[in-house]
Formats: sequence, structure tokens, C-alpha cells
Amino acid sequence: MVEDVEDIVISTLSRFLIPFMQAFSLYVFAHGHGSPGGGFQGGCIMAAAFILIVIAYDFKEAKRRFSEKALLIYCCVGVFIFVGTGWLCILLGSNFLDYSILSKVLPADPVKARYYGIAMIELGVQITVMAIMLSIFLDLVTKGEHEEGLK
Amino acid sequence: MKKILAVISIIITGALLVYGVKDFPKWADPNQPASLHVSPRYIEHALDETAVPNLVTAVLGDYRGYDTMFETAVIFTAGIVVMMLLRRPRKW
Amino acid sequence: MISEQFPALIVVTPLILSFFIPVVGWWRKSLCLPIVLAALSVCMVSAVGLLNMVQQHGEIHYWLGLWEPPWGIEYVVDNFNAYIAIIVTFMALAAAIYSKRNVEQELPEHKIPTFYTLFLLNVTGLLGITVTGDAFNLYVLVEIASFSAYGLVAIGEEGALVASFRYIVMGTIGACFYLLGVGYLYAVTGSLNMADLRVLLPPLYGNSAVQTSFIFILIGLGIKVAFFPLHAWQPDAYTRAPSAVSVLISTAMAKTSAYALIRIMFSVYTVDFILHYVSMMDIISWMSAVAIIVGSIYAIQEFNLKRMLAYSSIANVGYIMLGVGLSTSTTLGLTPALMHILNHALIKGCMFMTACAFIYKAGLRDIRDFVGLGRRMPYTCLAFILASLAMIGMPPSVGFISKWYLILASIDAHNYVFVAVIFISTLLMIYYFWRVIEIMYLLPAETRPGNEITMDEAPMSMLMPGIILAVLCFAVGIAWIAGVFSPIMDAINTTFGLGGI
Amino acid sequence: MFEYFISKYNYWMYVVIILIGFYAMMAKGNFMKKLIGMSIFQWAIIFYFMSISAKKGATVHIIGGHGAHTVVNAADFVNPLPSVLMLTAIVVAVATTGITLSVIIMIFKRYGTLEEDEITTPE
Repeated sequence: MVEDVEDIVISTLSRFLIPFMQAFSLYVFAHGHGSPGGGFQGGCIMAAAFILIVIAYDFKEAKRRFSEKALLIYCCVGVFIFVGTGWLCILLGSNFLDYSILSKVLPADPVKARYYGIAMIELGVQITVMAIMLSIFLDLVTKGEHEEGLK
Repeated sequence: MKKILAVISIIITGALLVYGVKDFPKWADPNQPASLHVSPRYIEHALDETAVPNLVTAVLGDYRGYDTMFETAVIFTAGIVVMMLLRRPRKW
Repeated sequence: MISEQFPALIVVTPLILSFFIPVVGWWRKSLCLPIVLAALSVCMVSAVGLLNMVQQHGEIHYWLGLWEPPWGIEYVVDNFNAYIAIIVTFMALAAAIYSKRNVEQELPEHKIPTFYTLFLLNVTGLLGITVTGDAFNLYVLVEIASFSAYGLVAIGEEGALVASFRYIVMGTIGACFYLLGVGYLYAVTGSLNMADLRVLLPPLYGNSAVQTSFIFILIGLGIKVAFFPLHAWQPDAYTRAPSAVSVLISTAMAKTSAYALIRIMFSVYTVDFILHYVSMMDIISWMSAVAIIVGSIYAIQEFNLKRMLAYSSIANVGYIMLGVGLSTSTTLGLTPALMHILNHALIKGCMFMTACAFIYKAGLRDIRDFVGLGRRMPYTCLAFILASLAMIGMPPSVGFISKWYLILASIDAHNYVFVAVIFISTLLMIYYFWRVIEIMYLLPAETRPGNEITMDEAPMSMLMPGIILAVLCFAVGIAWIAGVFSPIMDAINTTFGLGGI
Repeated sequence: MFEYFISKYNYWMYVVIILIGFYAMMAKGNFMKKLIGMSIFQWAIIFYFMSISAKKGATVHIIGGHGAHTVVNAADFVNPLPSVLMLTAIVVAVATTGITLSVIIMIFKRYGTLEEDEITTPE
């Protein structure tokens, strides 16, 4: 288990740092279309912010913010957004992952619809990567002895 | 014994790798095949076809979006494997 | 039209349903298996639909995201894909039905949802490998299948963790070598699409990078198939894995890797390249001959039934690869190898099912303890005997057909050593399977008073798949003789430019 | 001859790195060292792919000036495809490391050692 020692410098600094990290992660994600970045990178930074909570405070504090079940649901929802976008394209009558068909439901022309389609799947990647990275980290660092336990 | 086997396999692999490099294009050659066959279309038309200026995002999300889907599935698989191996049931 | 979407459906349905299993399973455990079965049924329908469509309209090309091939990813389905996809879905379906009871016994309850998630992800990867037409996409799918297999092996019995670790190391080497081979091809051609590579490669056959890439891909996928000198991970992994996983990875997964190897060898590279630039065919044939003999000898020394079957699998991979190695020099082409892919999947599936049923019901792993089992579990033993007979090659079983065609191919290639090899391996097989049957039925059991052998059969969900496969071992053999599948075989050989030389 | 070696120095580098990783994977008995070797092996391949994408005189693959329908010349931007492929390969590498670490933790919990020779499993 992570030791339950609180250091004033570390906890204050990380309290200060974490919101910025999360905001930066969203920036990296949102600017993936025009500058280096994207879902994977953003998700990693977001996971790092939560990992900082675990390191700076203790494990219970992190658990209070992110329960195990919530993490699992985030994992599944992220991948589901990705694959669901692909399915939506099939349902709208085109091939799998052909975002241009999304122009039927989005107020955009086919080219712009691809832009939004990419944004959607990047969102899915972001959520999955964040949740999975955090989940792997928590599992490894606690050797699986979570307080709550996934029944 | 294990070390000898390792050294032998490394010599064989190394010889193969060096032999393979023989006919490679030069580093950073603008006329290497990798820069001439498929990628020019991505560079020249990605902006018109997907409206995304970052070419990596365009290729990642759209042209080869299917790879990316499985990339996400790979990491999902890894997460589930770690969960399955390490997690224990609730104690109470 | 839904039928146009079959190539996507076959992969995406299990994928999307696998995301529901952890969430649903956390709410209600008993719903996991029905979801798996539903997904696999959709796959089965799609696979049969695909074969039907291929028979009617020829090759199916499915562009993902509607990008034309060298730029986007393409799915190509021809007779070969559809044939393998049906084998994979069928074996996975059988393994899923079979898993119901012994998962409850072998795993702690909280691992069941994750187990089925990984099961379905594994099938996703395997089906993806069968339909993809893109070399890099194949790598990603191989990794999905391998990762889930690592996890599934690791939750097995005592020693499974170390087995899984070895599997991870070997599997990573294999996948990385494959990736390296693809990287070499990409560096010299600039393309990743298999059909495109086939067009671009011929002027470059003399290029050392192309030749090296072939060897790397051969080694990489050879590790995944457990071809003889690269089989080190296989016996432990098959032995230690949970029962249902043994069935799945020994049938569906091994066959899919063999498919990937054949697909890359004949679809990306051509017969011309393999014969005249790297001349690997003889090496493959001779290595297979060694694999057949060595695998059988190992199997004889083994008393743990599952491990014996694992070594027997090495010998049978040798049979498949012998068919591949001889394919360029006979008029039969790839037919013997393709036959043995199906035949071995049926036989080994049935054998692992019965072997694990013994473990489930009686906790028996060592064949020396099988005394009196013939009376205790008569139907399971009957299935085992039928499968053994099929493996040994009793006509009209599937094993007989494979061996018959391999012998024909060897004679056709004027290579009589391989005929001898097949005969020797058959003798060895008779020895090691007869041993089991003898102990099961003929050895007198020590019946002490109060310890009489009573009939104690495996549950229906474990028994039925085994029996069905055992019956299929013979039914499919008759179908081979009747030539039901020969149009498919001829079509595959024509695609690759083999046979009829 | 010297020119030949210099013009392909990225490939020589990657050959050396990949062999280091391969040796660690094959020869070391400690599971953790094997994992480190495996990571080196995978990253060497990523390094190799990235070096293919380089082009002399080209810049980062982001098209500046958001004006629509600007004329883009393929020679001005590096090849984006290897970056995309390697993003996938990085994820695979991360996933492999995660899985392997969890297996190693389980092995250590069960046997109390990570040396391959010290672990004995019953037949």
C-alpha cells in the first residue's frame, strides 16, 4: 500500500498542479486536430494527473475521487464511443468508420463531418486511455488489494 | 548453455539484420520508396478530404482509423488482463 | 444491405459485445456466457454468409471508411478466409459452450466476467486476422489475440504464471519479428496493403531487405504457430491453461496463426519468390519432418495427458507445415495443408475437451491413473477413442484423409522420405494413444469393497461438444472423400497459383 | 565505403539496440531483466520505423496556415504514416509492459523469487 504520510510541500504543490495538468490534458486533446496531440497523449496526461493524486496524498483520497467501478465503466464507455461511432456509420448506410456519412445527422458537409468524426473517436480514445492507464497503475501499485474490490 | 544459445541466435539475427540493411535507401532520402508511394496522398489531400491540418491525426483517425480502433482495443485488453490477474474480490 | 457489411460485422460484433461483459457481469454473472454465445452466433452467421457470397460473386473487398486500398484499410475475403473464419467461429462456439461448467469450477467467481471478456476479445483478434487484407492491421490483431491469450493462460492451474511469462516473451519476439518484417517491406515499397505489396514486390525480389523480411515474418509467425524449433512456449501454455482456454488456443488460435503464415507466404510473396530467391520450401519441409518425429517422441515420454496432447500438437503443426512445404512441387497444391488445418482443429478440440473433462470430473491428469475410467465416464471415453482413431488415421476419419493426401503429395514430389516419416509418426501415435486406451479399458481396476466404480459422467454442456466433434471427425472425413469441399480447395489453389503443375 | 556506413547510420544504431534487447531477453535468467530486454527490443523497432519517415528538407507533418485549399507539396512534409503506425506500436509496447509486470507481480507473490532457475513447478 502507499504510505499514509502527508507532506505539506508536496500536497500543496500538487493541489496547485493537478488542475493545470487536467486542463492541459484537455487542451492537448482538443488541439489534436491542429497541433501535436490527440486522444492518446491527452489521456496519458490526464491519467498522470490522477496518479499524482495517489502519490501526493494517499490511496484512499484517490479512491474517493475515482472508484473502481467508475474506472471500469469509463474504460468500457471510451471504447464503446469509438466502436459505436463506427456502428453509427453502418446504421446510416455506409461502411464501417466512414465518417462522411455522419453529415446526415450533423450540421456539416461530408468533409467537415470527417473532422467531427475524428473528434468523436479521439474522445473515446482519451477516456479509455485515461481510465486504463489509471487502472493498470492502481492495480500494479497496490498489487490488486483495493479497498472496494470489484465483486 | 543458455548464454551460448543466446549468443548464437544473436549472431544469426545480427547477420540477417545487417544483410537486410544492405539494400535499404539512405537515411532521410527524399526519394525513398516510403516517401513516394502511399504517403504523398496523405500529405497533399488530407486537408481537403478531412479538414484536419495535423496529418498524423488525419491518418490516425480516418484513413487508418480501423488500426486505431484496435489500438484502443489492445489497451482495453491489457487493462482487463491486469484487472483479472491482480484484483481480488471484496473482502466483506 | 446487411450482407454487404458481413466482413465488418464478423469482427466488430464480438468486439462491441466484449465491452458490455465486464459491466453486465458486475451486475449479473450468469449473463456473461449468453452474451458470448450471442456474439459468436452472429459471427457464425456472418462467416457462413461470407462463404456463400464468395462462392457466388468471387472475392469480396470491403473498404473501411470508404478509402480505396493502398491508403485505407481493406478487408479481402476469398474462399480461404471464409473457410478459416468458419473453423474459428465453430471451434470458439464449441469452446464457449464447453466452458460453462468448468469455468465455474476452475476460476474464482469474480474472475468470470473478465474471463469471458478476454475470451471474446481473443476471438475478435482471431477473426480479424482471418479477414484483414492489410499487413500492419494483421500485426495489431495478432497482438490482441496474443494479449488475451497471455491473460487467459496465466489464470490456469499451478505453474500457469511461469508458462504465461514464457509465452509473453516468445510471443513478443514473434510479434516484433513480424512487425520488423512488415517494416522492411514498408521501407522498400512504401505500402502496407497485401494486394498492393504483391504488385509492387516482383521487381524488388533481389533486394536483400525483401529477402530478410520474408525470413523475419516466417520466424515471427512460426513462433505463433509453434513450429518445431520455436515451440518452447507451447507445451507449458497448453498444459497449464484453464480447460476452455486449452481448447480455444490449441484449435482456433493455432490454426489462425497457420492461416496468417500461409496468407503472407503466398499472398504477399509469391511462389516464384519463395522458390527462386530464398528457396525456403525444402527447409520448411525438412523442419516439418523433424517436428513430426520429435513431437511424437516427446509425446511418448509424457504421462500428463494434456501435455502429451500439446506435444502431439507440435507434430501436427509439422503435418500442416509439411503440406505447405510440399505445396509448390505437387499437383495437389495447398490442399493437404488446408485439410489438416480443419481436421486437426476437430480432432484436437475433441481430445482437449475430453482430457479436461477427466480433470473436471475426476481430477485425473496422469494417464497412469486412468484405470477403470472407461466404465466411470463411458461417453467421454468413447469420444476420446473416436478422436484417437481419427488421429491415428482410421479410414474414413479425417486423420486418414490428411495422411493420405500428404502421402500422395510426397510421392508426387518424389520425396519418399516424407512417406516414411508419416508412417513412423503414425506408428508412434498408435503407441501413445493405445497406451491411454489400454489403461482406460483393459487394465483391471482394483475394486475394494465400498469403492466400486460407478458411472459418473461429465455434465451435458461438456459432453455434448466433445461428442459432436468426435462424430464430426468421421462425418467430415466422409465429406472430404465425397468431395464436398474440393471446389473450395481448388479455388484457394487457383488464387495462389498453386497445384496443377 | 565510409559514405555507405554514414548514409545508413540510423539502421546500424537500431541493429545494435535491437540486439542488446534480444540478448537480454534470451540470456538473462531474471524475469525483470527479461522484461527490460523486451522493452528495449520493442523500442528499437519503433526507432527504426520513425527513422524511415525522415526526409531531408521537410518539416513537421502539420499543415500551417489554416486557409482552405492551400497547395501542399509532398516533399515539404515528413511522412506521417510511420508516426501513425508507431503510435499503435507504442500502445502495444505499453500494454505488453503492463501485462508482463502484473504477471511478474503474481509470480513474486506465489514463489517469492524472480530467478527463473529457482522456480520449480510440479509436473
